[in-house]
Amino acid sequence: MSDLESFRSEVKSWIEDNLPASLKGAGARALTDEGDASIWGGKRVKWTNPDAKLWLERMGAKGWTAPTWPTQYGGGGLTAAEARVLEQELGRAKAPPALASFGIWMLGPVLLEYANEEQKMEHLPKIVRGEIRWCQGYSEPGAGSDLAGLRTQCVDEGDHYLINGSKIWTSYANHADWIFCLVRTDNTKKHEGISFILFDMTSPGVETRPIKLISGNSPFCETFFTDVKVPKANLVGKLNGGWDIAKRLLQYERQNISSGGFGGGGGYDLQDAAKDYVGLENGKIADADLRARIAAHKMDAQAFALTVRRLQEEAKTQKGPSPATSIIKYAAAKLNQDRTELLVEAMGSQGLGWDGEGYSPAEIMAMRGLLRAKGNSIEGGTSEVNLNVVSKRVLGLLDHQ
Amino acid sequence: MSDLESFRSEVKSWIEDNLPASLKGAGARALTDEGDASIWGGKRVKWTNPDAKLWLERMGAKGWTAPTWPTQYGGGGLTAAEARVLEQELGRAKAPPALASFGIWMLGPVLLEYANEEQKMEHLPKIVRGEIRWCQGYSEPGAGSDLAGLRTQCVDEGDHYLINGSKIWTSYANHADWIFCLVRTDNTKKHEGISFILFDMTSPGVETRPIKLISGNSPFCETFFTDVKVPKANLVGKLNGGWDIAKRLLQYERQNISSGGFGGGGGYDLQDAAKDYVGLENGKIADADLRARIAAHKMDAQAFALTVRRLQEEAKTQKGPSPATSIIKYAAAKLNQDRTELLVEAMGSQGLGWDGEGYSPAEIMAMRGLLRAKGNSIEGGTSEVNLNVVSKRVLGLLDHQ
Amino acid sequence: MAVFTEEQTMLRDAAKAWVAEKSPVTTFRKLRDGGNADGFDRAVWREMAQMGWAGILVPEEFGGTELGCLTLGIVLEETGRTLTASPLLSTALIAASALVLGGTDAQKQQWLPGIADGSAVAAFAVDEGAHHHPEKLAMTKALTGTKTFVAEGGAADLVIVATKDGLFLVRGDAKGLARRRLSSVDSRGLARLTFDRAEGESLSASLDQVLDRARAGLAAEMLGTAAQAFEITLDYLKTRTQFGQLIGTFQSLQHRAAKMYTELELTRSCVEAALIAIDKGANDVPQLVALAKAKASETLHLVSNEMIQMHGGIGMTDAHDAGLYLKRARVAEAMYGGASYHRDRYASLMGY
Amino acid sequence: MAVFTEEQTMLRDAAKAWVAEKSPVTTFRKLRDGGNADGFDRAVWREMAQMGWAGILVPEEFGGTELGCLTLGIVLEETGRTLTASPLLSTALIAASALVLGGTDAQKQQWLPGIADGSAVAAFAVDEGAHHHPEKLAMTKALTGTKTFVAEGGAADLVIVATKDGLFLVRGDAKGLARRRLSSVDSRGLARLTFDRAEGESLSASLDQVLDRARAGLAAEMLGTAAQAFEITLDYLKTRTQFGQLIGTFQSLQHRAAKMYTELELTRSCVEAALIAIDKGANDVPQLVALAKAKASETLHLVSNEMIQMHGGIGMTDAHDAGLYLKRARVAEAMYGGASYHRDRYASLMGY
Repeated sequence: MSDLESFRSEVKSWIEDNLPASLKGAGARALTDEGDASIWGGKRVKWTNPDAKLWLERMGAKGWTAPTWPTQYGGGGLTAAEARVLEQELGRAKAPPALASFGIWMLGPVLLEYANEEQKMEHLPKIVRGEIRWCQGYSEPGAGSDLAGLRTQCVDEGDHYLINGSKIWTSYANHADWIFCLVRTDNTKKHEGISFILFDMTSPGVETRPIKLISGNSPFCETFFTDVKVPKANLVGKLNGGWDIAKRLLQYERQNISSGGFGGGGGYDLQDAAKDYVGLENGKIADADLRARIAAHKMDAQAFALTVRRLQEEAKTQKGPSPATSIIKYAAAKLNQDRTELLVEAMGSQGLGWDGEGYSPAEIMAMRGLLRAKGNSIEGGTSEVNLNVVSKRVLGLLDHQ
Repeated sequence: MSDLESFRSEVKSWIEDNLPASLKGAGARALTDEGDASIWGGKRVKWTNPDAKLWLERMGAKGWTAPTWPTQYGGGGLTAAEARVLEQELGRAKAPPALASFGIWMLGPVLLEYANEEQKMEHLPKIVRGEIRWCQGYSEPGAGSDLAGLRTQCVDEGDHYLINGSKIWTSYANHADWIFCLVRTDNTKKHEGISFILFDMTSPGVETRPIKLISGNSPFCETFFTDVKVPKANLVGKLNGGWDIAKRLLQYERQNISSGGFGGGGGYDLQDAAKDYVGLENGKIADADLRARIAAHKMDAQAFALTVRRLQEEAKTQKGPSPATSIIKYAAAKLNQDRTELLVEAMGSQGLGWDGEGYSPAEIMAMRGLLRAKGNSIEGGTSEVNLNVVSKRVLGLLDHQ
Repeated sequence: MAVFTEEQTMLRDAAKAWVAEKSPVTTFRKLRDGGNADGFDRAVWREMAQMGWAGILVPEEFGGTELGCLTLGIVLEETGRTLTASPLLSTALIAASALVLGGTDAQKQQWLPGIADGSAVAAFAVDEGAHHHPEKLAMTKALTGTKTFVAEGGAADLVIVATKDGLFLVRGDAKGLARRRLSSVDSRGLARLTFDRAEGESLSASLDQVLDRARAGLAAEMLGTAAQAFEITLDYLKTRTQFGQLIGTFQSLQHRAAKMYTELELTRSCVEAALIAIDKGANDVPQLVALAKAKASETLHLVSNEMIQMHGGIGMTDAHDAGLYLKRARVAEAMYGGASYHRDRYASLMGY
Repeated sequence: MAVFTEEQTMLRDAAKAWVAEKSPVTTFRKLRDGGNADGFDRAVWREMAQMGWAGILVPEEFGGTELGCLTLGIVLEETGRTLTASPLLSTALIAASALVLGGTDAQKQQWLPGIADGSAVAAFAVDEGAHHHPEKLAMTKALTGTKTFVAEGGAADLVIVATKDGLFLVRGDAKGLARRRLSSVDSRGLARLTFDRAEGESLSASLDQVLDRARAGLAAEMLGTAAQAFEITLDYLKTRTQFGQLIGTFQSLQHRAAKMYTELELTRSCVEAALIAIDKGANDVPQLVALAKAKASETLHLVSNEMIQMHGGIGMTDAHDAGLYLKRARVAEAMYGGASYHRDRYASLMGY
């Protein structure tokens, strides 16, 4: 038996022994805005299911919430091949994810690359175990696509930094324990005046205000900093060297979005919805025009899935995410928007409900999903910025002079 | 009886008396590349049909080839309302056009606006009577969309100008008698260094070379000028004041394209082709996907026709073409491309012929039409330039800094 | 726009002024947030009636001005711009048309004066399932069954009901009629009506004729909604700065804006042509209406999506108006048949 | 691209080098202008066979290498880049597949060595009308009727004929077979074949299986054609100046280029997945092939149109290569079913 196969049987029996019975076959619940919040962990987590807590503790102790991170930082220390085996076996057991975490998806990889040893030892193990929930302080009211236009001031006060300013679109800032944040440490330069810093969201002077979206949910906040004191040891990388870290982290963000794609809109499959609401004629969806557009969309979706898989296989020989992930982010957003629009169209007037009587939960979810999906081509870099990145970094076209 | 109605009966009986019998009901033959060349008139015209010659002579003598031009320049001197009556009655009689002419469509209107009295007296009457065939010397190999980047030199030699350079995309330059031409008279400025000049294509130093297009036709030429002597009286408007005339003329060109739309691809109607080649099932085109796209195209075409008519009605109170003609040029090009693509798709493999046995003339025309139509979004201002014009001149958006 | 008469121009200017003063989008937002059960404000509707708009199709003898559908379309376009929630379409256009085209003298006498003065609100009940299929209705003159997606169905004093046996007029308080309000995404007054041998009177107007007027009127409203969404977005392109530039200077956004403008111009031509054809009683009304409703649906779809995208994050917030336009767009697109339905209808009308 | 074996990488590099040296687009242009009746050059085809490409699907015992469809797809992509006119698809892929999948030992012995060494050219005759409808063939085992749109049909030494009674093998010089060359827009060797009780032998391979291989192979060739058309265009964007700027600095062109790149990447995934599935004998071959052919058709359509538009006037001239790519694109899009056909097929395969 190869090492990998022996690892596989080890994993199998570990899952068998450690996955709480109540979670067996629970499947990968969608990590949507509507999902169970406890999956995000953190200090303020309210466990709705004690078995979910147990599952996180056990996975965290093995380091398998971050399978490829080094063991000295609490990670699983697995090779890419072993991590894939782990993923396969968790999938086979239909185990629910133990943890959803911006710490694992975004912050951890850049800490591994840019942080000093003390910072890694301090933060990475807690991320792995889901003890600290992180949020991302990037966008500001005047700095969206032009992220480097940010203005949040971080002033050196000798023994600490003092931070003043505000962020917007901070995901779940009202539930987060810590923030990784871009701040301005030099007002005379643009990109070279930005630093990357970590701090505690319970620090005096931090306030959050949830933003209500058109979909009715509030996954994002406005976040205000007034004279927030931050220890100087919390700066990651070089002073004024934060932009490189920021870009790197954005790549991980896009890669993360890409590999999962966008969800939302409920679990109703488009072709099933069309069959149920429009009906079949001679085995074909009765509205031929809609049928052709559903087929075109489904084909695009399959082409997208094949591409994600192909890029992942090709990336194995490379290090880190490639600029091609920008096309994936762009395509994923468009696909999800197309899908949710078609789902609502297939449902006809039943897809146009907001709430209350007369509409099923799946119908309400479809419309909410459509509305939420409009943000997919804005958050984490707009589609326009993605296309700019592709045309410049991948295709080598130059800036307009 | 109103004046207009008495004019109408006058027109009716004139047509009855003067339209040669062989041309009655001949209809508005399409003025395509493939059309009868004699319709363009000029010194070198070879009349294939003596009645067509007669028809031009009679229409020209009345000035009705240019109905609204003043009578002192040979025009018809009609009001807009009278001109419309004339058009209606010619249409009712299915009279063929007497003359196709860049002189009437493009040059004449700007001569009326910018030329001096001698120039008007010299050129306009000959245009009306179809005695001189004109071509347009605008684009150059390095100056297409950026027309103002043109380099053809026009140097003041005291008693005459000397012209050196070359033009491209000169429509039918190899058949034209005279050219209206943009030349550079000041190398230190861009737009303000351009002049508008007229000269005889038989002048020593003028050479033309037809350009073969992908459709197999050669409606355009490369045109070369080597030490061409031009009388100084041939300059229209001010020295270095040609750019305003050029822009004005381009508006007339786009308006002309717009009102007629683009043709080509033969007279096979799309829905008839689909019925013939794809067939009907329960009264619907059997390929439901193609049917939906044909319907969408036909609807766009009707929307376009309604818009052309609406803008014409609205324009009656205005003077000259409005910037909105740019959307018309853009939309007309796209429509013709969509139409010819759908026509070829409807014909299936029979639409993929180049020539020879196995394909009908209509099938060959469909493919040639598709190929030719690709130029519609390039000639007379690219679609990109049209969209730039709309966004800046109509929508008020600014240039990128 | 079409060349208007002086009267039409004055009416448009009056509508513009009224809408700006009395019914900006903030008014609709308040209505939504206040949870108004009718989906519109009866006091506002009476004010609109006082402007003369409710009686634009009503003959003078019944208190109206009989100015025609193009004129009413001009007002619908203006109210559509600010998402004004009112029974203008359902009552002043649809019900008035049904009565004028097919009502007995007694029916006209009973209902038209109330329509013209704003005291009577009407609804039009057509769809029986999730999709618009007026050619496959199940309900008969027995007036038993369910109608859904009925605009102003909860508040209506009279309901024009489409059945396979023709149109019927049913009082809002008729025996055998039960109504349930729906909370739709556009926060307008939609309802589901259940009929159980309801009392009703036959109307001799044809369903197709009334339906085509409904579609053309809705298309006019949608044209206004799309035009305003575009103008708001264009303003944003001229004021929002990123990368040290007004975002409206970015060529890709410029070209997308120019394409939207083109679509809006094309749509305007179709909507006005349909309304003019209705007023003239032309033969090609069905074809022009299919064109107008399909084009209006496609254009509003495009513009409402671009409005969000070009506004970026701020457009995703409930506090911004973009979401309100998007939500109204999707409902209006589907009502009386979406673009897909009308493409199919157009092709069938043209014989292929 | 997919993660290739070392052998596949070497083959791709060899194909790239050969194509650059021996078969640039100028070679195709010369062939076209020379009026070659076959639509390809037999000497060139023998050279390609000497490179081992004609035998990629042929078992070693018959002179081939049996490397599989993905490998052959790699070569087709490279030859597709420069519009290389050859019977590689019709012979090395389609006919070899038909024989390997359904030939008797005698048939294999008779034809496969000749296919592998380039001495035998084959054609695949399917369509009977203007549109691709292999599910509605009229021709029976009596081998009487007409086949059109047959690539290499004029020059073929053997013809694989699709009938409602299965596949047949007919010699090019068989009694009862008449051939007429067609002058198609892509200047390739298309022909119309008329059968009058022609002599032929049955082949036991299934039409669907052979057809799916033909489609996947053609999709690979189209991917190469589209990729090259895109690269030529991208180069032009980087060198052509207007308004004192490289035109590739204009954002609207940048975004369109980025979208084309995205479509090319998506198409590559589909084409490779289809070829890999064929080599594995996977269950989802029909679905993946429909996807690959539809995507390749759509992407090549888009890129060939953008190639002309982004080149401006020069791209409209016969002297430029853009027209050659456009013309080949339209023929390849339609062959073995266009995007519309394969969308319908995909939906049917998925049960809706």
